[in-house]
Amino acid sequence: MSVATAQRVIEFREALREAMIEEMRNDERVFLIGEEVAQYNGAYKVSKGMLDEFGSRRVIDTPISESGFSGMCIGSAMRGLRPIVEFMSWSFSLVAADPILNNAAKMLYMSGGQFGCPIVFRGNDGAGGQLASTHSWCVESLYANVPGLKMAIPYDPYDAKGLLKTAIRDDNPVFFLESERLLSTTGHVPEEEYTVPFGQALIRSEGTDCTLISFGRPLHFCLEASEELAKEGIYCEVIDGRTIRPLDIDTMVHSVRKTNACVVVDQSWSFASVGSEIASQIHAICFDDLDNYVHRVHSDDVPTPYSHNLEQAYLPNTRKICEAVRAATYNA
Amino acid sequence: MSVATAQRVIEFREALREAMIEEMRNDERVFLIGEEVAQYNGAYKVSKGMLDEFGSRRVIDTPISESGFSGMCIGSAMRGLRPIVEFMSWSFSLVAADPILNNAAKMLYMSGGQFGCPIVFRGNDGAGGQLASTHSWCVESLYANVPGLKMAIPYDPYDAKGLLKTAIRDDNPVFFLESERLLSTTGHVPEEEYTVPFGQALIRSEGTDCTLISFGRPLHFCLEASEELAKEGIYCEVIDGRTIRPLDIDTMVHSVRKTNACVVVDQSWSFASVGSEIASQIHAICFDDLDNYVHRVHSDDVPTPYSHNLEQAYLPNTRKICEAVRAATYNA
Amino acid sequence: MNDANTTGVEASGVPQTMQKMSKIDLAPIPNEGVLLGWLRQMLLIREFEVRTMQAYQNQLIGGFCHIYIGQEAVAVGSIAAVNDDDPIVLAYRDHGHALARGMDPKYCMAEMFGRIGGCAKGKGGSMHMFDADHYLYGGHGIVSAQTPLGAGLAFATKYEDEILKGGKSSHVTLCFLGDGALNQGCFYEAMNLASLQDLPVIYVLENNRYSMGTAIDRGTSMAEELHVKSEAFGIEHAIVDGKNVIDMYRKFKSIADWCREESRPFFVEAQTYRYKGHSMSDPRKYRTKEEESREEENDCIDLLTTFLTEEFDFTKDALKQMNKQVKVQIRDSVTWANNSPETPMDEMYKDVYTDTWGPYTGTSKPEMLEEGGET
Amino acid sequence: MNDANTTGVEASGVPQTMQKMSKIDLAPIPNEGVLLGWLRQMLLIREFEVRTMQAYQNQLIGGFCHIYIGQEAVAVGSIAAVNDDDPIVLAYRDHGHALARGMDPKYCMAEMFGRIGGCAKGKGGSMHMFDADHYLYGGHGIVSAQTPLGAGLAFATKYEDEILKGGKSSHVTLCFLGDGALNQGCFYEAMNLASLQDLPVIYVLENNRYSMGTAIDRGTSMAEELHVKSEAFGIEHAIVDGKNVIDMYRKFKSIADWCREESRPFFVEAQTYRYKGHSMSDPRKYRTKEEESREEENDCIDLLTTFLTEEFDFTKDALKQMNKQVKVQIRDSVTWANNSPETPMDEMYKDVYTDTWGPYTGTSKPEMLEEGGET
Ligand SMILES: Cc1ncc(C[n+]2csc(CCOP(=O)(O)OP(=O)(O)O)c2C)c(N)n1
Ligand SMILES: Cc1ncc(C[n+]2csc(CCOP(=O)(O)OP(=O)(O)O)c2C)c(N)n1
Ligand SMILES: [Mg+2]
Ligand SMILES: [Mg+2]
Repeated sequence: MSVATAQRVIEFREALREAMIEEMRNDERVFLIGEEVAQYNGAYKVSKGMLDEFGSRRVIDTPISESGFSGMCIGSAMRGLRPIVEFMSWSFSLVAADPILNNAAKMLYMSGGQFGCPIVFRGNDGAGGQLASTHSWCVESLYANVPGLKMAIPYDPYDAKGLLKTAIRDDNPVFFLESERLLSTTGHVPEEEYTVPFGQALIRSEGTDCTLISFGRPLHFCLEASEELAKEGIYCEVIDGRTIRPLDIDTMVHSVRKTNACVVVDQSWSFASVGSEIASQIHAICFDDLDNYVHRVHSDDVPTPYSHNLEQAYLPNTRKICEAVRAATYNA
Repeated sequence: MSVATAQRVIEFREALREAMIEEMRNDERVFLIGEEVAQYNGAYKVSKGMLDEFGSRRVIDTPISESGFSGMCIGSAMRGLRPIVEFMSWSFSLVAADPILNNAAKMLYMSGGQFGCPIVFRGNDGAGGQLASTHSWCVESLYANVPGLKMAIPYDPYDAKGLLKTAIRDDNPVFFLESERLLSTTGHVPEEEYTVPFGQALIRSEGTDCTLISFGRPLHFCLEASEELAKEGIYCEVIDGRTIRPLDIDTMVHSVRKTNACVVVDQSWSFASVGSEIASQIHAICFDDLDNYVHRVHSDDVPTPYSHNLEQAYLPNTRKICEAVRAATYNA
Repeated sequence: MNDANTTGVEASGVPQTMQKMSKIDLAPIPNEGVLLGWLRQMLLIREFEVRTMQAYQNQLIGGFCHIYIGQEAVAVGSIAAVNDDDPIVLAYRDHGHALARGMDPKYCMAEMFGRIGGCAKGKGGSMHMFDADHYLYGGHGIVSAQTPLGAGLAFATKYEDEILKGGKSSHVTLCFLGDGALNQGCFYEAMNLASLQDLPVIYVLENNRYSMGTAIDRGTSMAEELHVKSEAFGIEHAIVDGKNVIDMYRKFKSIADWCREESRPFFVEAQTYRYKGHSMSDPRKYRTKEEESREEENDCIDLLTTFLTEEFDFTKDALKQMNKQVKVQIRDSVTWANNSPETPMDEMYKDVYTDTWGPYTGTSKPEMLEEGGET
Repeated sequence: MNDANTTGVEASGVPQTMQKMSKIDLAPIPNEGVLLGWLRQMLLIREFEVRTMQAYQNQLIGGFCHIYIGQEAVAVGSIAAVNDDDPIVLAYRDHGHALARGMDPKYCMAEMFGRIGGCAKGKGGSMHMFDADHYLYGGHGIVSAQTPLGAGLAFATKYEDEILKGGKSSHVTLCFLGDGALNQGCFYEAMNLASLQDLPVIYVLENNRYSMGTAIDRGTSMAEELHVKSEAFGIEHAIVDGKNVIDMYRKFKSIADWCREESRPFFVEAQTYRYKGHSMSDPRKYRTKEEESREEENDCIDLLTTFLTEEFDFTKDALKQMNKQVKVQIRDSVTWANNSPETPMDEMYKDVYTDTWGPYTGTSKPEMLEEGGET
């Protein structure tokens, strides 16, 4: 591997695209479908150029019928096709909640193991820039409650590609949540074939004083907070969970046993959330290790406001994370 | 109040019906709508006789169009009507997830306070008897994540009536979750007018050793477990949360400060659930009071199986609760 | 790169006006042997359902249970008109179709008994009959949920035939739905998709005129002219007599052939009636006894029996004989189901995922798939 | 108690075949004053949108922003045809309708600027314009979500008039939707409900032939015969020229009167075109420049100006004058919006519930409601 190759830096959206293209080249059963994915090259240009390579039978534009085309793709997956369904935004997946939760997630079980559902649902999750309440859903806490599905949230281009390849190869339904805010970020992605396995969290920065757990976009603020806190002498271990189902609680526990403090940062609303789940599990497993309770940072418990300053205050941000870490390490 | 009146015992379904009838008599803006609620008297006979009293303009049968009639009723609530929407089962509300979560819960906020949504969505929640995976949804953990809605789960006829009256009078959307398994249970319901306020948990049985928190049907097993454990010298304080949004965490905390142990029993799946939320909050507030971590009892993390023995093993039951309490009080 | 001038190039070429089948030629009436086979199937389904009701009363079956008696000709006539490997997907009133498709009744019964011998190992129950060997993609409990799935099965066969095998689309999918399912939005989305994508799927509307207690005209606008529902998407429509298995088959056969050939969807309204309640606990107050007897007098089994008697030398005795065989078969199925062990506890954690993580322990095949239909 | 013999008695009595409006009489052309008012409204909307685009480029507006230029006659002509207190509900391309309905542009602009002076106090943004004083029940961001809401508003006015006031239904609701919204299932559910319940709602399809980059025939079957979509539910249909505000009004007026009188739904296809991209970041590669110029040559404002010039003594100068006034008004709106304070932090926790629990601190009224349109 040449140095040049090793250093190849691409955008997050390109990494997603590469994953799809490679898997579609490898396996003709894989196809991409969704609103504006073909001729328009994707609302966020993730699928740019794919129509040209694969043609309109494998890169398919749909009408605005999320329930219909999700259900259609689930039917096709029951026969062994491997659809990648793009939701222009996960905010629009609510109209498809029944097929994705009742059919995709439960087909294997209900059929006694006869019909699986090798399907990937992917698209933009979470607040963009001032998209307001109906368009800013963070669906992780809503959907992670449901067994039978897997869920991945990549943070950087490397993981975006590696996790998406794993998702496409998985024989189970995978909910793949991408932040529109990350699509233009860049990072190292080797040209060589690789995948990133599900269920393995990644320590993005080591530390001794507080375990800081997050997924996807808020990791950016965690890393920022971690640098700021280091100046105060508080060293955070920042863990990127990478997949929510399965959840790599072991890596998290291992870290908490070392730091004795923990903060979970989860962009979704707090109530009955991924954050509350992780906090509850950490409390259970690390009951004797914790010097303080697990602190949580979420979006505020209100519908997403439009106005810029309210939206910024609403979301998890560096300030809130720093405060939570200071509080969580206060007794230590 | 005569003794006879004070002792009046009626079925849970009658209590629900009384609440609706009384509120419909009081306020002409209130109407009942749903599949089979009128001519058929309700799939579970909750609305029996109501068509006769109120006529087909206020007790309205709908086609099987949950998304359509939910949205329609939300529109009517924006103008100040006060619909009671019966979902034959909350399992069928998934097809209406968008209107109930994006419109009902957020209309007030998005409109800057101009249009509220005084609407009650009610119906059977949770496993019935062997209804299998698509028909056994416990939606509390799925939907409680969303701000803007309220959520109530009655356990006995008294609360069924009192909470439903409060729900109908509330100016906000209320998700009202009834267990089909409780509909035929009976209990004391006074003939006199009363309501049960939201946000006030009820201590259903006092105890000193462990706080046992639940909602709705699993309370039955909690009370059973509590009796069994008393024989072993473990005295549980059984708390009926009654409403999930708002959640009366104070009453729970107060009890945990006394018992120093806590078990949460939540019929929904464990991951990112109401149970994990309560556990996380109790850990945070009672960090120094707890002798052990908060234990949780849920349905197993699998789609609901059909077969009787699997279904019984899948649901929270007395055995599982006893084990959890023993574990939670082990160190004490 | 696609540029401004390619607008519309990728469109599927769906005509903006309706693509019509010139005329529905009636397929020839099959020979006596085939007709006798159908009679046997209808008797089998009816007997199966009678025993299902008994077992339900005896609490051997739980949950919701929807009886197909009265509608047998619809499943038998339509399924006979397609190939054995054409996919089928159903609503929750699904026992009849499963048997018509060839599922051994013992697996169907054992499923309802919640036993490991059931077609879904006791995990699905009455509303969710699946059979991979027979290309049966399930009963589905959520009203109309199967209609997009049906489009998807047709999408898949077409994709398999055309893209993976590089040949011509050669299958047609049957997707059954009730009249109540006409009111769910996803059905309209599915029809639009099927039309745009030229999917060979036949939506078989089993119009038994009631969804639970709701007479069709109370829940469905244009109830007497249902062709408008499919015309809204440029999809062809036909009405068939769902009581008359021969009529069902003859029309259905040429419709199925057309769909297969043209790779286009179709909407067939089979007019029928369910004799029993919606599910086991329905007092049927929403219709009159007179209506019920009128409908029962025009019974699909009687109709075929009469035809066989008149056209061939089918005797009362032969019918008796057949009925007896069927009764034995179903009785044996009940016994077999009853002897099948309860679904063991470790099955709880199987089939959640195809692989293993967390508490799950992998999957195991349903008995019927392993045995391939042997007793 | 309802018994077996009452079957169907409670049905709404909806005809099983379509209830037809005998013929659409054209309402008379209003006088010059009214026409001048429309011209002013259309100019106002266009100027507003031009300044909206500028403000967006200058990052004073965030989020998605959908420009209405080209379609002005649809909002102006249809809204003019109903009463001021007839409810209106919209999709997300909603600035034009809000202004046509009478919202002061400053509140609309301030909303997009995310200021406390916005019609929703800066909480809703471009896609969510609400105005209780003007019976405007919101722009809605989820495609087609407004269509059941529209049925609900009509349900409510009918219920208010008939049940609460014991009188005759006297309102009609306008529910606007785009051609892309035709493909969402909930629209079909809404039409079925509106037909069954005899709801006086007009679904105004703004057929601008594209949903984002998708030409209508690529996403919607029967794109050239959209009447079939409403016929599927026994709902009457009309096509109007959405470029011609006078035509819009004249047909719309008699349709609205019929709906109000008969308490029935209607489906009106207004044929129009959006000149700009779908939202602010759309390069419009999916259509040709030729198509765009052809459409822009047939402009709604030009059409009305020509008519006024030919029929009345409307001069170039008068137009200039009007344009000037409009520009001043919009400039003032922008200034006003810019001077309106950012939405204060405590508003974050208001309007979540009407009452107070948890962290919420109640609600406050939008400025525009308190001031009632004064500057
Ligand atoms: C989305 C949804 N809503 C409601 C139900 C409850 N339900 C089950 S069957 C049924 C009636 C369906 O009638 P139809 O489609 O005519 O089928 P049939 O029972 O006549 O075979 C209803 C309302 C459901 N299963 N799913
Ligand atoms: C359910 C849903 N899916 C997708 C989107 C994204 N989206 C917003 S507008 C739009 C196109 C709608 O086109 P049309 O209805 O024709 O309205 P127009 O933009 O032409 O006014 C799409 C796909 C959405 N908002 N909601
Ligand atoms: Mg039916
Ligand atoms: Mg459009």
